[in-house]
Amino acid sequence: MNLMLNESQCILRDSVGRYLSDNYDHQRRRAAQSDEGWPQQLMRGFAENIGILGLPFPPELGGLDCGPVDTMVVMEALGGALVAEPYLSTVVAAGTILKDVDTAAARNAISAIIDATAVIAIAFSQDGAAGDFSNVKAIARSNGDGYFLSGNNIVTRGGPYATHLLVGTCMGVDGRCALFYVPADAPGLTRVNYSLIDGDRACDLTLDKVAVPADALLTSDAAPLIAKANDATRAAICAESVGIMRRLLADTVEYTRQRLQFGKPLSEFQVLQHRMAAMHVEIELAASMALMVALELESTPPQRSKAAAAAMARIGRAGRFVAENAVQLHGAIGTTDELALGQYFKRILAIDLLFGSPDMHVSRYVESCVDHAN
Amino acid sequence: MNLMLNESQCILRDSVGRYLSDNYDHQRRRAAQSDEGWPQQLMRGFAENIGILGLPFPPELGGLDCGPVDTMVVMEALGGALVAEPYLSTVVAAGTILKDVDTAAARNAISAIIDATAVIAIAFSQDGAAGDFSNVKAIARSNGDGYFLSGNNIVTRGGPYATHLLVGTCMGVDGRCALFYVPADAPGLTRVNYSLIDGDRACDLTLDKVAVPADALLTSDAAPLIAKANDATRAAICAESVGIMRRLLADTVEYTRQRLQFGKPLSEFQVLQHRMAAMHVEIELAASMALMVALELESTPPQRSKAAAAAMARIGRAGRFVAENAVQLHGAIGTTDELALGQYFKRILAIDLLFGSPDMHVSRYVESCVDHAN
Amino acid sequence: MRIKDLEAFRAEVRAFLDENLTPELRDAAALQAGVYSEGDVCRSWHQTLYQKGWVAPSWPEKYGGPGWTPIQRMIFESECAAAGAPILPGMSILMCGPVLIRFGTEEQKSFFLPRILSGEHFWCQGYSEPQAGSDLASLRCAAVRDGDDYVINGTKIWTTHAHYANWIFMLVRTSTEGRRQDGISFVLAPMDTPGITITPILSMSGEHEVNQLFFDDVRIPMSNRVGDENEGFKIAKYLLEFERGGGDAGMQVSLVLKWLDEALVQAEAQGFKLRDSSYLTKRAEIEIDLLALTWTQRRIVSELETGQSVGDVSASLLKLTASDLYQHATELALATLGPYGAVDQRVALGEDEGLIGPRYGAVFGARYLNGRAQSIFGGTSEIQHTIIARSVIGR
Amino acid sequence: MRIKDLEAFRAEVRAFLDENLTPELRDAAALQAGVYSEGDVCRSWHQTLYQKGWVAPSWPEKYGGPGWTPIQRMIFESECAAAGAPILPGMSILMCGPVLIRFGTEEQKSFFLPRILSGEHFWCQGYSEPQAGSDLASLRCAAVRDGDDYVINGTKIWTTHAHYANWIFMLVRTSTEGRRQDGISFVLAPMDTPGITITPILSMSGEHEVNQLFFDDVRIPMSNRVGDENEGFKIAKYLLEFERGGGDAGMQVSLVLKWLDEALVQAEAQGFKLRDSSYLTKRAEIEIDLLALTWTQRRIVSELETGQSVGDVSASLLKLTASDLYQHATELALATLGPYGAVDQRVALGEDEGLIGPRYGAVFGARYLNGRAQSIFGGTSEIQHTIIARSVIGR
Repeated sequence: MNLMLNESQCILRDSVGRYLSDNYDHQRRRAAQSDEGWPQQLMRGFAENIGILGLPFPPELGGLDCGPVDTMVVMEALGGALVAEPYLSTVVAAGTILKDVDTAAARNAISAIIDATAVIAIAFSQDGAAGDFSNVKAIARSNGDGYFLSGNNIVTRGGPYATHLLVGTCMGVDGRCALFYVPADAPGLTRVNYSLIDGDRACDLTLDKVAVPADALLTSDAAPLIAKANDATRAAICAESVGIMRRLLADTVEYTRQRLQFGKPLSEFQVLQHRMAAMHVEIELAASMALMVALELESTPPQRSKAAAAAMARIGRAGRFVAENAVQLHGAIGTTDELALGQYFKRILAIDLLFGSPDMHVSRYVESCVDHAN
Repeated sequence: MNLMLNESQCILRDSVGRYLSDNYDHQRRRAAQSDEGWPQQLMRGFAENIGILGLPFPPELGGLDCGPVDTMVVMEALGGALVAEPYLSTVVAAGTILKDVDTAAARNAISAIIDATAVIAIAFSQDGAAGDFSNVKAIARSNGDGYFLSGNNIVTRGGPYATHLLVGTCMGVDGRCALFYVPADAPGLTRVNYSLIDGDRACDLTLDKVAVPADALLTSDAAPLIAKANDATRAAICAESVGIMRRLLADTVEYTRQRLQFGKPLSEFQVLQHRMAAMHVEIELAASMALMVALELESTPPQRSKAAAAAMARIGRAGRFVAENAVQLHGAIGTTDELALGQYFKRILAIDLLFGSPDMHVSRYVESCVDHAN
Repeated sequence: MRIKDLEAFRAEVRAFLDENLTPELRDAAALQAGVYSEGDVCRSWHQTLYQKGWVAPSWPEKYGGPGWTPIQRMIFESECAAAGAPILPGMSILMCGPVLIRFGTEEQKSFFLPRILSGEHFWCQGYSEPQAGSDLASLRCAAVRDGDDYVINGTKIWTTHAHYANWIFMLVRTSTEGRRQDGISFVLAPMDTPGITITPILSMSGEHEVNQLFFDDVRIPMSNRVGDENEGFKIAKYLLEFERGGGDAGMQVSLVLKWLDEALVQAEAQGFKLRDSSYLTKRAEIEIDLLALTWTQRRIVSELETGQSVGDVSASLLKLTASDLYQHATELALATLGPYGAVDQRVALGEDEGLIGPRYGAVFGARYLNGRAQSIFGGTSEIQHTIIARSVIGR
Repeated sequence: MRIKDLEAFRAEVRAFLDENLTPELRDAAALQAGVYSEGDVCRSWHQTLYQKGWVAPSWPEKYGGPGWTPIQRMIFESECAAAGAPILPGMSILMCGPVLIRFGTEEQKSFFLPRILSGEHFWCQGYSEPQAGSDLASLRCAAVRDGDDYVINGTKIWTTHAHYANWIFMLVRTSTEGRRQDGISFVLAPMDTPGITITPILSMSGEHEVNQLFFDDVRIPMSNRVGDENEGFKIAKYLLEFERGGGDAGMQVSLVLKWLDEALVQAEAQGFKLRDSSYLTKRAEIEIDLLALTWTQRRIVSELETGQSVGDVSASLLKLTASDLYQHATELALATLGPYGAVDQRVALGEDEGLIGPRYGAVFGARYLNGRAQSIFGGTSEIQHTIIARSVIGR
């Protein structure tokens, strides 16, 4: 159990980092966010140049057959460059599910992910769920050859530009969850699109008797898969957060070394020095938790879920601390829209709101301990 | 509504302060704590020299007829000199109750308080109550002319040297609380005496069919009075805490100005400067809350009780912060038994444990809001 | 003043607010952060208060104040907060007015004060510069004498509402000799003076509240200087205390609590569960902290005579505590929205979709983001700690 | 090492602990803070581990270490913590041993190392002085050459367990020239050398753990110097990293959690209600923080070769985090006692009454009070922040 990255993981980290620094920056991100074509361009770049869209998939489908630690490495790099979407929903969340579904449709979907022709949004969160994606309420009814899907899903990240949606529903009378793979242009599917504070696009989604064929049904016992995908998403978000935090601290250190007040750089004031030390400590603890949850993803579901709750709780706390202090140490300029800093800050905030606050994850952790004890 | 102390309150503050600095110090306190006679000596001094044992009582019984703000002034001074017991239990807690009981026995008890022949301990907390004194479980049964009292009371502060106890019981079948004034040497009453971390003495008390005469019954509808006495105690504890905190900060400022490290006084390190500033802020906010609760003591019971919960919550938090940082800024010497500092620290800790943590009082505040809303 | 009289006064204020605070104004105030134009709402409410004679509670009666005691002012402010009244920007009434009353000439007072009261003059404040933030004494924007005029060259930054204001009060360097803070003067300039240009700066929430100003040979008469030449830093410090100790910090927090309570009702109607113990505990802690802040303000106010500033340590203490509390309160408010908290409502309202998610949360995101500036503008929390430490430790 | 082998190793450790950790030893360890003599418990457990060859997990095999990998050491430590084994003071095995291994002469190694292993030598550490705490380089206790000897005069303070130890390693000033840290040497002295006197210092909890030592013409041979003359500060820094990064911080926190869980069961049996959401939340937060600390230790350990120190930034990070966490954990533990938490058990046990209140809480008060020193001894948390900042900010 050596916890250092191995050679291939280092190569992966460096190649993703280099690709992003050559092909992506703050200005381009801002310009691209008003253009709904942008994520597809970036995804095609990932497919054609560094192959990371195939990261978790088996070689026989054209994937790289990599594990959770490799995903962690990629997500941290994406976080550092602030380009997590739609890699997270498509490769991590949908990928986790599709990999475990042994149908031709799923295999086709994986191939489409790998060659960047499919960009997938996750639609199994529900109104009021606030970070808990497993609260599935939409409905599916059999219509002979296939199904009608009805329901809605709020704040569907990446929904506006997704080619496909993974829709969670309650099936028939037994109330079990099912998962459907639905083309985004299916009749009856409407989207109200909007921007999130971190600049990403999202939508509120309504399905009104959307007809899908029989093979759109990925599984009629989706709960375990949804739980697994949620934990994989959490682990990835943890890694992304670490990447963001490292950048926030690096920018803060750089700024305080340059900015003079009272005749010396801000970085020479002891109070600010100690604040940056505290930020560093938080980041290191966060990085440890991101690694921990990546390694625990392959444990039993209760253990995995508990690890994900712990990591989200601890990293969420670290993220707030680091982000708020990065702004504070920048002073007035930190509160503006002028620096990349503000985008990183808002991304940390969005993660908290979309994926659940530290408080919520501590509650989940407590519940998992109680469950475990019973 | 001028919130500054008026002239007579300033005189009271100064005269108590002067009396204590002339007659009391850290060394004397430590020596005295091994001697169970000490509080009586101090109480006699209060009676003979500054009259504060009569503070809240009506003039016709020999009292000074002062209000809650005067009690605040005295308690803050007692806190600053670390001599709260048994003034708190005798004058504040028992005083609040006895004042509202219109019996000859109560009037006699008040006279005895004023001339320092009675020192009273409060025995209406119960096992597991952890700061909530209104959880009364002892039992009284009528025995013809009087009553038999049975039950127990843990961690009875001042119990070892009290001349009398205020015992709370459940009366008869209707389950209402009653209060009895019981001589400490009554047969059937046993005490296991011990020291608290702040050096005060306490006992676990057991009553085994203790026979008391009919006029020992102060009231058979004690719940409102107990609630009132508890809130008065909380207000007094808040003021005491402020006195302690002021001393902790003053000692810390003094120490950091003298102690040299790396060629300059500790007080010139920015991190320590800001820490002391934060301590000051906490103390000022605490002082405001101590004043607030003193003024609210005469409001309606729900308002009074909510104010007391708010003050205890906020001041408890301030106390921990100030005490822990006072030790931290003193460094190694702060962790020893050599300075008065350690005694002040432990007193703050004892208050938290005996009168309820900030968390507990926030919960009480939440409940009082819910009660109020319903 | 006796309790009975104070209660009568409170009733009078309530009646006035009931009558004059229209639902439109209340709504506008609640949605103020970047959704409606601050200018219109403020002008309207300013006029209403002006007609009543209540627009400048802190001013002496002889200059148009209502002649209230500090306690009456506090009652007025708390009733305004409870009713959800718009909060007027402090630059005119709370900052420029008191400076003129204390340091202005008779001519300056008789010219400016009535125009501030009537709302004819809207002020902004020119203090910070790109290289002079926390370290205000290092400012460089220079005013050079030329005949009876000053000619100003330089820049000012973080100027709130400069795009609404028609006057600016500002600090300029009139000497480079001696200690840095000794060469600074306090001057007034009409915003339409030739040579002043305004560049907007967008905040993290995407709103336009602050600006950078450029001064290019801007000529003003020397009679527009307040106080003696090179004595401006004294006035600046006086004003910073007003800014820090000013009454609206606690008021803003109580507004947030008010919104939270409205949000609670609406959120539950929409299926969000807020009334769990963690939410209630946090809300209670904020309310308790607000109580501590309010009573500290009361204690400080009751040591004051009318019109006096609160002293730098008390001012710093209030500023620090209020900004911290505001940040916690807006954080909790935002959390009540769950995933909808992550929606950029400013963009949504600017596009076709309109407001996304529950109406009660329309500005929670912007308030939280803008709230980050509370611990920075008017002196960072770090500077406030330094000011307090100086007094606590003594030298 | 493969997972399967590690699991076999873990089983071996568990079996050993099951067999050798008597109920008496477990009880003594649980009640260790100031109730039982630390000396006896430690000596007994040291002997048991010594017989097994496991007393010095971090030492190279050639000097008597068990030849474990870092991961095996971590498994051993976590199993010891889970089983509630006594925690041996680190001065002999974790501090003096590694210094001698790295900096000692062959003669020093062959004389001292076997005696440390066997427990014949118990060490204490002479670093701090009354005027040299955080600022260690300002120490003044002087060693002056006299023939083949050093003659030591001065004082050392905060010397843990000096009253049990028979040897001391210490820093002394051997030169007053050059930079302050350049005139310091690292020497070893038997505690029974004439001229050494010990004065106990009682901690806030009333216990005797630390001491002040006075050196009055104390004569030791120059061969008792480790490393070159005036090069002692390098060794001191190496050692401080051990002290800060040493494995027992997380272990102590997991012990506290273990006690908490036992306390929970007992407390509820006695009518205390602990399992409310506030308690469970706090306990979970501590457990989560411990997980973060443990995995950070693991990450750091896996970058190490055997015997190396962890580097000053990592050491400071671990020390800082662990002491903070230990303080929170002991605070929560104490709170489970309600009013009984305020009892001075040390006095009670010394008097006739015996333990007051629930048995599970006998040492929670002392642990909390002694825990205040965790953020001070071995370098204050402030010093740790400074060390980390130096690296983060770079110069």
